[in-house]
Amino acid sequence: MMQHRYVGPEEPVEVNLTKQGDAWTHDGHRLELHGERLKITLADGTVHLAHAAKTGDVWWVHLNGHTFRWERMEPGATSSGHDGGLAAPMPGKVLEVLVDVGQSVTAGDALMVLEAMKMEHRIVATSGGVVTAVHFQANDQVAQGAALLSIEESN
Amino acid sequence: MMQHRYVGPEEPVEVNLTKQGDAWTHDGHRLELHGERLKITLADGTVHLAHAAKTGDVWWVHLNGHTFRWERMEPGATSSGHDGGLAAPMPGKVLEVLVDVGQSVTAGDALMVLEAMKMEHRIVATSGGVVTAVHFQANDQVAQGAALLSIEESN
Amino acid sequence: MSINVLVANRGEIACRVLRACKEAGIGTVAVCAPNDEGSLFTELADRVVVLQGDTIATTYLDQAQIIEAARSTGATAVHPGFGFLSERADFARAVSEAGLIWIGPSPEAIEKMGDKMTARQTMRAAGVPVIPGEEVEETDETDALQALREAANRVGYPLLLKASSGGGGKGMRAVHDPAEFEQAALGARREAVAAFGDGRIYIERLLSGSKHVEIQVLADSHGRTIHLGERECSVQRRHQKVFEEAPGPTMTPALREAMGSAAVAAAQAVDYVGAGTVEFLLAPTGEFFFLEMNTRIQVEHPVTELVTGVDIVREQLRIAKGEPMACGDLMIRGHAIEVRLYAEDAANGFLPSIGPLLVFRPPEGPGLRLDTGVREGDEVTPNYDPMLAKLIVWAPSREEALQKMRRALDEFVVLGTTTNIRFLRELCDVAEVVSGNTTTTTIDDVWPHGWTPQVDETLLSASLLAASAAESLGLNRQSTRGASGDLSDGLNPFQTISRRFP
Amino acid sequence: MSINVLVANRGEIACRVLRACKEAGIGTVAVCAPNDEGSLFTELADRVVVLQGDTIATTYLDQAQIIEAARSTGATAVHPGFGFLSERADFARAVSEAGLIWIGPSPEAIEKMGDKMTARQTMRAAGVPVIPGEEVEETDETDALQALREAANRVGYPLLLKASSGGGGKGMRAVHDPAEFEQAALGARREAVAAFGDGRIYIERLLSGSKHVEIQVLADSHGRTIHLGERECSVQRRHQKVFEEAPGPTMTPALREAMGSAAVAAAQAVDYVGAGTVEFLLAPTGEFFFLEMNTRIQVEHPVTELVTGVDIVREQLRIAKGEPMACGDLMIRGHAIEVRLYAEDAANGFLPSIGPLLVFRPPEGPGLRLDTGVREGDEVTPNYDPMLAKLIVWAPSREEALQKMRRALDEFVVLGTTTNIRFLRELCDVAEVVSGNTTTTTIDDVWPHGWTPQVDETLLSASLLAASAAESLGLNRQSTRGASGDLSDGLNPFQTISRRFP
Repeated sequence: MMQHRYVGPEEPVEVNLTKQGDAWTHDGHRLELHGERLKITLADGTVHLAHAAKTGDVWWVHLNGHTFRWERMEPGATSSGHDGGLAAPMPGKVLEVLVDVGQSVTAGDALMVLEAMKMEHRIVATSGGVVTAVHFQANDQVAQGAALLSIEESN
Repeated sequence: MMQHRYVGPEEPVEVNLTKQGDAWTHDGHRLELHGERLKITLADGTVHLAHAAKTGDVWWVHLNGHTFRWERMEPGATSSGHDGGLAAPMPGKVLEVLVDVGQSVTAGDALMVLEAMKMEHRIVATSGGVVTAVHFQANDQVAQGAALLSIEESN
Repeated sequence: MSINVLVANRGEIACRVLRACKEAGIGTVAVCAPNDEGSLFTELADRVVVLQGDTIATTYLDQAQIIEAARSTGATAVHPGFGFLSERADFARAVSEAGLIWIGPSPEAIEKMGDKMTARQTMRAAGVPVIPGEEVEETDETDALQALREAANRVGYPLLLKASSGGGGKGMRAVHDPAEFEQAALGARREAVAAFGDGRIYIERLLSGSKHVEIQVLADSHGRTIHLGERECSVQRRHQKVFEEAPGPTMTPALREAMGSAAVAAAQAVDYVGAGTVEFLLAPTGEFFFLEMNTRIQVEHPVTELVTGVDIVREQLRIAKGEPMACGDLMIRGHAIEVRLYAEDAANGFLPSIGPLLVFRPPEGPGLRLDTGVREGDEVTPNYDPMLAKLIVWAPSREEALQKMRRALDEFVVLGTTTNIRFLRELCDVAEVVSGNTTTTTIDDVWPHGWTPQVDETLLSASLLAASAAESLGLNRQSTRGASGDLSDGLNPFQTISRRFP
Repeated sequence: MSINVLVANRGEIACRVLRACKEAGIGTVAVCAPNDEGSLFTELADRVVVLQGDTIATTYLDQAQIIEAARSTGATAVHPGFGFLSERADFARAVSEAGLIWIGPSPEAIEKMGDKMTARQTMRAAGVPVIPGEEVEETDETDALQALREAANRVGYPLLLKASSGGGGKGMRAVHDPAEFEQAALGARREAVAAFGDGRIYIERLLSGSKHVEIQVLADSHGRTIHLGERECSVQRRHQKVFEEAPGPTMTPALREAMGSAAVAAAQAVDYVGAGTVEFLLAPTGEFFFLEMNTRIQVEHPVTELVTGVDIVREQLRIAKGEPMACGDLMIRGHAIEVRLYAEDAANGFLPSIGPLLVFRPPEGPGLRLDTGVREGDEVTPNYDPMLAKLIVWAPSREEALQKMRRALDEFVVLGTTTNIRFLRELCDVAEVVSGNTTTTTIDDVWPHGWTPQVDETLLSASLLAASAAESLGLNRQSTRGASGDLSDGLNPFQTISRRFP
């Protein structure tokens, strides 16, 4: 049995994979290799062909019209990226900073306006807290993933 | 300068390849790598993108709507397959043998009838000569490439 | 009524039918021979049943196994595609007797049309003109040969020998001289026995300079029988169509009306239900003669779909469910051309070829349709018909359709297996094709000694640069699909072949 | 007259135009920014000129460089596609002054329609109904804000702020409450200045519950101006169309005639020549109002091509050569739907996404058309518009077209970059879309709090099996195209992002 661990859209999830002959099983589903595709027999007996591809630590899976994205974690590692830092979703330019250090914000407050891909994007607080740092000012270029602001959450 | 040697539809040909920086040249044409494709500037200045793929010793090349097939020979090797033996073009079944050992044939004479891919195919002499061996009889299964008959050419 | 369809076929037509079912919300079952496991069509079905057997006879032609597959999977209808069991009245009957819906005409209609001799007699009775010729009913080979030779003398040379159960050029021989007669008749009988289990041969006068024009018909169980206009399929190699178009380039509205009416009369004469095609020979005089009726969907149905806007397979499904056809009055728009891509060496007597599809990159852009059952990485094997794909274009005018076809064929890249792509491309520049004045002998007339590609020496030399540079660059590209270990050796059909097959 | 066409654009529309030229036997030149070298469209041109510059302004918007590229390559005509310089009258004028043919309407027509305020005034004069609203001409920001606020109070809330030089949703804001006005007006002006160098804003009453219906027009230099019927493009996210169809699901012949006549009148009012689109808002009352005229080919032109059988780009080429249009009378058949595939996170406020196209497998089968400028192995970068492809289907009926679109979207596999495929697929099941009763606010009405995918827990769990088994099997599939070393690291835009953007 092999353990795999992922960060998905919600909480980290663990997968306990079992191998039986040429097949792999998990949660009642069964997988066999089918050329370059993955043949999956769901717990309900229906058969689907999946596509999977990996880039960096992320597995992308297409199954029955749905696409899933799973970031792999080394077993034992903790979830990343939940430190209250707000990162740039893509390279772009800061158009406007809407908050100051020390300011209290509530979830949904606009914090910054970025321009990327010829569109404006608002960076919005996902939880209430106090702004502890603003790392860029208007007209700064930001790299993708750059931490834009820090917020200390008020729970 | 690198020498390459090929068997094509006609006589064996030799290619003397020259490398200049990232480009390769031959016969006034120039080639550069362009992703997975090959960007070729012909001697007349026009630019085309070629596809190339290799299976076994054979290179397949698609260029400007034309497909070429070149069997690579190790430098110094001699041409293969011109020994007067007639080989099965694909797996199939011998339906009929139309000649006997010792019989004289002229170019164009039908020698054997094969069934493959649900069609009948006639094996025809490419040059005049005397049949020196018939390796199969009616209803025999033949593998692709199997020598069907031997003919001693009468030049 | 809701149905579940088992498709008793493989390759591109299975893909075509399975996709149509999926769009219609109809559940599907594919059957496949063991050597077809993993083929594209098996991926498009809800369920797959692997038929046990290692020949066509014990798989795609095994009626009992297929009917059992339907029963075990809960399929309620069987679509036969074309070829295989599609024109076997006994299979249609067995399907119906098993309580399943047969997506096609009644066994009686198949019988009356499937036996070409009976069909000629039925058509004569229905007032549909047939080609001058004779049917010969003897089954003993010696008697048959004698009777055929006598009939041949009455019909006169040149003539065509045709298998009464034939189709697709199999069991067919053109005979120009009485001296060739016996060998031709024996070959035709042998091929017919092998392909159809029926060696009966009939004789037609060879009407040279004629066009092959066929009419698509549709009939539902509510009494409506219509035609969807013509397809011209004159351009044939070895009696097999390679270039098909709609509308016919020399067709007139009056002739379409006359041929359409004859086709509808032919269908009604056998109480036809479903999709079918009535094939005619159109003589230079403007006279047309019944050739045969194909009681199934045809390879070239897409050209009719593109110019009429009717989805013929969807209509087959509606008709099978007992619904009326959805299509309205005939409305022909623009021009469609189909070419058949074969794995074959057109420069070598159209000899079928095999090998891996190392690269398979169809052209792209508006107005193109590709019906195929293969994808890059697949193998072309000698087990089945060597047709790889049908490339179909539509454009507002015939001239634009030909332009589009030329562009598309130039961009179609297939490496690893010899194909007829370049032959098809040159065909698009042949004067008769450009003008539309094609006949069933156009290919033989244009290339009486066989086709040889017009090779541009500059490209030839540049291709050697490409091969050599790719070798030196280490781009020994192998397909990454399938069992890639198999691709690098053992599958090259050409290694020891250095001569031409006529 | 023979022409050589330079395509002053990139991506899928460049591919569309280049292929049309190739089919017409017209020589082609592509221009590309350095970061587009090797893009699909550059492979379809006879010649490629790399523009020197590292921003859009210094490449695709650099008029002098593009005109010099035409001159140096012997191009005699310029096709601008859409976006970029396509609606820049000064560019059209510069092209003509350089002795080149501009494939589009005259600079004067572009000016009259391109400035939305002038267009409204021109249309009012020509008797074409316009949306109630006001134009504000001030350019000083403070004055403009003051004038806009006063005009807003006269027009009434809710209202729309629109950039006079705008398009594609840029510089547009809906304002429902006076309190939001100032921030919206400033944002709209800023976006408009950034995108078009022109911050002027006008105000229209927000007609809620309306449909966006547009009429395709074509006019040649022989005095013929026609319309090709309507497209309905009501389904929009962030004022950008994502789902377009023809004919309009609720259209009547009488309304088509009325709107078509208005569109032709609009075109004639500016002596229009070429292909253009007159956009209308169709109110629930059946009244329609001029929105704007796009003086160029449109993203959604394929749906019109599929139902009318007219090749709009080929007609553009004919018109540019001074020939009459080839198309005949309007003949609408069947139903076509287009969806726009974006690299965006539909569950996250449609935030654009980037990344490698590790897998890019479009669906196959009859009735599908894909217009795209990318292929597997390409990168989606933040440099350009995130539209990856347009998937277009045609079927005899609207119901069948929707069925085909569902099947096609289910089979479309894109891995490596987040796309809106699943959003589009769910859209096909939305009651308003199924019935055709869509309006410009349908997406906001159906998903007032933003779209979240309906995730099937079984599939979610099975996808974890797939990822884990693939990992254990060592199937760390990387694209083999391009600089594959770049794909494995550094390009994942999501690594540190675990929160949602509204």
